[in-house]
Amino acid sequence: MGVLSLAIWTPILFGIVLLALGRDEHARAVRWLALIGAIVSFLVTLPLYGAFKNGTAEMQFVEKAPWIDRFNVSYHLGLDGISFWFVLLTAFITVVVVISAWEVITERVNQYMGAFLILSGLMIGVFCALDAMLFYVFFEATLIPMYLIIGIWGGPRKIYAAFKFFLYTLLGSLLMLIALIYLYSKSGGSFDIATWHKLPLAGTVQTLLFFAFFAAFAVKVPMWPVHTWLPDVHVEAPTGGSAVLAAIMLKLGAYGFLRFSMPIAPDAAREWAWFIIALSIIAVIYVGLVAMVQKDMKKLVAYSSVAHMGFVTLGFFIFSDLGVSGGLVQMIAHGFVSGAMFLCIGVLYDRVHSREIADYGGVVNTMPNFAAFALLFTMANCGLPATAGFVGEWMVILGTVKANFWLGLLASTALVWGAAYSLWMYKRVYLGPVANDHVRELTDINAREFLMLGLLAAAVLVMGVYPKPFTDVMDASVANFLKQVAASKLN
Amino acid sequence: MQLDQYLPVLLFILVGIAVGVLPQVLGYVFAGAAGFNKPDAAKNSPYECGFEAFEDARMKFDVRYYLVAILFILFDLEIAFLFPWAVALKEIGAVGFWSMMVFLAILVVGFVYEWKKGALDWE
Amino acid sequence: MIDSIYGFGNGLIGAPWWTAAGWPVVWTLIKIVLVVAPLMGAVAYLTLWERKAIGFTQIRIGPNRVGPLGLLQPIADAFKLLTKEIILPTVANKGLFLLGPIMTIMPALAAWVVIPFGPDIALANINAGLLFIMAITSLEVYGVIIAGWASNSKYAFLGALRASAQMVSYEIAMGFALVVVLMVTGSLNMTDVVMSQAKGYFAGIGLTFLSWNWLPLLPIFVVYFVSGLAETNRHPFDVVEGESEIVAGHMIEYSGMSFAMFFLAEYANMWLVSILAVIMFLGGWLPPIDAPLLAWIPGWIWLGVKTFMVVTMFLWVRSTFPRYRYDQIMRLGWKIFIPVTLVWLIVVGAWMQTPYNIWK
Amino acid sequence: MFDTTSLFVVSPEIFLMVMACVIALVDLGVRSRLRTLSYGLTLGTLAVVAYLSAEFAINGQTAYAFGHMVVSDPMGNWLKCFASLAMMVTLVYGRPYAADRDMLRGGEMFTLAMFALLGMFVMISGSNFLMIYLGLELMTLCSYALVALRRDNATSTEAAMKYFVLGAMASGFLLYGISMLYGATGSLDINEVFRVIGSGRVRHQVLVFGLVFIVAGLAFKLGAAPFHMWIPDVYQGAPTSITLMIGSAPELAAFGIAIRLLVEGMIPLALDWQQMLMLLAVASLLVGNLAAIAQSNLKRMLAYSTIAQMGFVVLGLTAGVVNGNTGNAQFAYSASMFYIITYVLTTLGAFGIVLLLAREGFESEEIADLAGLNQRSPLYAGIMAICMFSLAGIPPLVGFYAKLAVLQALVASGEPLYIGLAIFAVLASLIGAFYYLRVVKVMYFDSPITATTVSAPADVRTVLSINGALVLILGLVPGGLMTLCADAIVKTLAT
Amino acid sequence: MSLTLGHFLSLGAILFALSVVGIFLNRRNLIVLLMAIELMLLAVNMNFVAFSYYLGDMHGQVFVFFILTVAAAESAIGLAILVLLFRNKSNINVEELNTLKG
Repeated sequence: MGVLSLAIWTPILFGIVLLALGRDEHARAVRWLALIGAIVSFLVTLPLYGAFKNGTAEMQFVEKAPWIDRFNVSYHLGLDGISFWFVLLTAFITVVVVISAWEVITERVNQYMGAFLILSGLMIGVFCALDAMLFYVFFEATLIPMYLIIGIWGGPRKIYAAFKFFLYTLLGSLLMLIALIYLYSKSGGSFDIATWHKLPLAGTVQTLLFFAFFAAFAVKVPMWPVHTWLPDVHVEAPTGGSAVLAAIMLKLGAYGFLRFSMPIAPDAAREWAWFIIALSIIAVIYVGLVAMVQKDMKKLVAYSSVAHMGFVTLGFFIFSDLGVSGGLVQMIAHGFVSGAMFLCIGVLYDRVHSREIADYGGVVNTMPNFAAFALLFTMANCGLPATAGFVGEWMVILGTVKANFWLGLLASTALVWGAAYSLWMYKRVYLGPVANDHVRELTDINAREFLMLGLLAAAVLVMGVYPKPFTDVMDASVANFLKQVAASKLN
Repeated sequence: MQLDQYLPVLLFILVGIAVGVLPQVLGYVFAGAAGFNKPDAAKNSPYECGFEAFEDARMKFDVRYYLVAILFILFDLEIAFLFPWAVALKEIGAVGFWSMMVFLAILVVGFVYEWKKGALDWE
Repeated sequence: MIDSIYGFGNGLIGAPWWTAAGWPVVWTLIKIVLVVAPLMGAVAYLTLWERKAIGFTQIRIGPNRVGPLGLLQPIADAFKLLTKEIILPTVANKGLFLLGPIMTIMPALAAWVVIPFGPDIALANINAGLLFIMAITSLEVYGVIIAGWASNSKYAFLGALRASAQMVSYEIAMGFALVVVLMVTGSLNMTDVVMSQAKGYFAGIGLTFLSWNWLPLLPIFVVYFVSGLAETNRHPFDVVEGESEIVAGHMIEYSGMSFAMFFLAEYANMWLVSILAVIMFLGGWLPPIDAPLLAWIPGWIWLGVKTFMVVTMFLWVRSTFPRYRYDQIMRLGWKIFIPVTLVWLIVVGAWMQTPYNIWK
Repeated sequence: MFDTTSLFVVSPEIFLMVMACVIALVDLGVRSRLRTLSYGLTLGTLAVVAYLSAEFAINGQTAYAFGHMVVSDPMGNWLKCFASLAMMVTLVYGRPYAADRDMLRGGEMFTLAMFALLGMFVMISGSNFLMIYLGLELMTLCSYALVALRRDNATSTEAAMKYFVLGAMASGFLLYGISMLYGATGSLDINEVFRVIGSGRVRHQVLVFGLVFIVAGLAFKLGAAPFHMWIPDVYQGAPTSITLMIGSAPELAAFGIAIRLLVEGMIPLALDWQQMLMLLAVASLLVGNLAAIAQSNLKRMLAYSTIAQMGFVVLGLTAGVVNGNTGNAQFAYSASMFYIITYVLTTLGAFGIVLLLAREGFESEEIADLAGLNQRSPLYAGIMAICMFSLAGIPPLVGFYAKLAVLQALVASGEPLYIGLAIFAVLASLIGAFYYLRVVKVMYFDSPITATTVSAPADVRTVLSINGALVLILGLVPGGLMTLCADAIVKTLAT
Repeated sequence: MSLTLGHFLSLGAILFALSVVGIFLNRRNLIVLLMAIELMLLAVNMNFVAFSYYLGDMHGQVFVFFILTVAAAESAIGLAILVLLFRNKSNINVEELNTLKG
């Protein structure tokens, strides 16, 4: 069993054990077991970093075994520079999420923890899968735990949110399924992604495939105008759910663009790049504006996620080294930052049970430590230098400017919007005099929350200050990727 | 096919019906001629032991009558199957004989079953 | 002689439709009348013979006022019934009420079409004679049910239910009995049934009556005879019209000629069952012993004599047995006759597989 | 003419029949409320029969018996094996339910179930229209009686009546079609019919005329729209244990005769019947999915879901012959076979839960009755959720691969029409996902309306757990079953 | 005029159509429904016998034999269900079979 298999199945196994044995009567043990599971799963992924060879675009840690003979589907795993960081990110976020739920979740603890661990394993699977069917299975399977997480532990309109989440994303992925099956037939009976990358395809076919994949991934990313599910879901999801959703699940979509849409249908991708770029720009600017008028903190962060993901897709579709790497870095950074933002909101929500910005004010007075963390994350969210948020956005903007100055200019305005809504929210929530009794009675974060936010803060800072390890890993793969998309596959 | 042989059959059935109809008509005519035909409401109305009927005559009846009817259908069908077999028994030999024995064995199982279930019990 | 009559009739009208269709129909009708008329007479005088026979068993004289030895009694009865009012109960279903007697008498008569009165004497020598008998006599039940239902009276209704249940129950035993006869005959043709009884070891040595089916199929013969009693609702199975319980069963609301139809049917059926018994088990028109003198007597006389004997047994049974209870009737039919016939069917079938098969 | 190998070929059927008779008689002496003796005997018999069928299936030989009246081939034997297993599971789930509702007063449930299974066997084995018809009738007649087993219940007798009328009419349609085919080809033997049709000597219109009726009859039996009217009423009205019985194993048999009649007998007419099946499939997907959304009764919802799922099965059958080329046939038919087998497996689990939750005097038929099942029993809620997600076609559950296989068969044809159908099917299953999710929602998100704990006899609990686990495990490793179906179809069609 | 296969088939088709119409249009009495079903089978029998005769093939008639049997068994069960229904609902109107719908 390879490292990747371990990375995938360790959390799933822990999750199943939790589901099978856990009872609310011994919630304490359940929590510890979940934490151990998450940490072990994270530790399992660490050797990857040491063993990963930079400078090659080859798939590494490859595992291949026949799975479904009938369809020539194989259990084919591997990592390259594009997917590498997401495995670690996922495992890391899972640890944080488990910690975040420590005291908050009191009912059906085992199911909550189990769902997250299984979800973690499935998401790692998505990033590792080199077989399209395996990818699809993991991709879709993530819906089940997420659906349950939102539906069981969510807010007042959780059911609406859960259904919306499930059906929106399912619709997209079902169309993708048809595309996968079509490619399978076209390639003479193979679900191997690498084979597909080399498969020559006619122009119209490429376009159709491109949009079939687009349907799946754009919803997941989410791109404007199919982003509407995200704010609803974020608002209703429990803190951990929001964090995982923003930090990792959105990346599944963007990752799909890199793995499927662009290399498989490069001609169509180039042909329709203007379309994606247009949508991305709209997402960045328009959604940024929308975020500004939100009254609900979670909604605000959700919209900011849409805007940030707009940067990612923008970066991808300018077809340059800077753009793609920038998009990737932005994804990772956003993983830390948005996760952290949602956890911060969670911290407040656990105490006041409100997410309305208007219900707060002057939190800094009662929760100084927490406010410091929040400030850091807010800064990162608006892309201030020396934080993780800065690197990716800056790379994307640079790349865009290189490609087209005016486009770059438009994109860079996003920094302004980002700063505006993030800082304004920070001001309204944390600064100023104590607004009301609720805030007055707030207690500062305890050790657990400190640990959780501290971990994320460290990550944000490290990535902001020293992004080289991140980009080093990517370079070769990104270069190879660009070569692939540059070549025409028309036959 | 000897369809011409069936002409008498048809005619005989018609005659049978005629024999059923004619005397009744005749009886009506004769009774009328003899002056005995004097129906009146009281005579033609139903009665039970001298009283007006208490309830509709088409009442619920014992389910066993129904059961007998169903069992009859089934057994009569078995007989329908036995007919061609019986006619051809001399030609079909041992295989034919044993096939029907299997059939009858199943029939007997059903028979024993309904017997033990009490479907054949009255009182 | 017959041929010349046929030829005469055929030439009566010199038109093609007459020779093609008209005359054969008329000719057949004439033959039918030749069957039905004596049958009606036989039915009428069976009623008298019944009363006389019962009288004898009970050491009394029976009818003796109308005509010498009461011989005109049936005619008087007929005349009386003919002039009686036919009552149509107000609550009855008129059409069905009138249909009931017709449906009762029709099968009782129509079955006669396939009865062979001699080697070549049958109205219709069809190859499915026994099947036809089975089919047409099954219709008898409809007459009973229609009559009982249409009367819209509780007695009639209950009587009809009892009658139909009883008739269908015994029809199964009777059907099995027929199957056994078929097995040994190998043909559904009534003439073949008789002819098959004319061969065998005993027939070879002249003792034809021992080759008849009654001997090897004795249990079946008994079952058939008793089932015949039940089928015709005769004593001791006459709970259907048991006068002390439900007055006259399904016939209660009938009067006059409509009522007479039921009686005609019952007695015609007695004759029918008897003649069938004779044909299937008692060698039909065959003389009992292969002797020149006996062979000289025409077959139809033998048939008539045997039938008369069987029908007299009906009367004999009536005058000696008390009435069965209904549950006893059903028990006899289902729990005794069916197993018995089934077993004998298997025995005969197995017998026929052995070298000792006597029906080759 | 007669040889004992014939008897060997039908040995599972013979054993089943003998045991059905024996159990009918043995049961007469059983007095216990749960009829444990009859139950044990029945299960034992079914296990032996399933084993025998599997043995034959693995052996893989196609054998004809009784002068081509019956055939024993891998597809048929596997279907028989799964049908027996499905029947076993049904009886395990249904027994406590039936006992509570006084349906075990006699052992009729077991005997009738076995005879129904025998009917299915004959249907599946039939290589002659007559055998197929007789098997079909044996099965349906037993089913009618089973549906009416709760004698005092107005709903179930009404369901039985509807089932009877429509079922009998379906048989009539099928028969009429068969009679036309017989007249056109002069034979009742399926292989002979195939030869005659293939020779092209017969007028096409006559064949198509007969074909219409056969397809209609089959659609009735499969429950494909617009011949689906009976399914919702019967599923809802019948006692749940019987609903399961008519909703599981018979589907396999119906699939079996669909293959026998349409593929083995009439593949030269594939272009004609494929068009009809396409319409049926589209209608089923639409009607089933849309109507299911509106249901509040769980059994009724599952009935409509059955209709929708049958749409997929039928869809698989349409893709066998493309442009006169049968290269796709094995994929298409094995996809359908895989679909129907996994569907039955999943349905068993879903109804197993419904049966489990029903108590004496309480039916647990409404979706709302499942409220908060997760709090009451996480295990059963989990099994139900697995089944629902599987029916919705979410990986990694087995239902996904079933859909995948069918879609693959469609897309592999390369025809725009089929790809269009695939897209339609996918959209329809999206609608389907909605109502399956609703069940999960009720179980997990709503709070329980009753605090009663869910308890089940050990046998039910074990089998149900295995059932749920299988839905998941077959989802993780579907390869074996897929290969099995493909092999069976290939070997069967090769002859 | 001589009888041809067409005549028999037409008769069969007419009977079949009648029975289908009877099943779908009958809204009053279930017994009529059962009779329509029987009629349907008889129509099929008509077809089989006619084909069998004109093809000179016995199988059709054998089939008829079995259909008759099955028809009898079917009506037995149908009537049994009818009786149950009547006991439970006290009427056998087709229109009142409406407990189940949706």
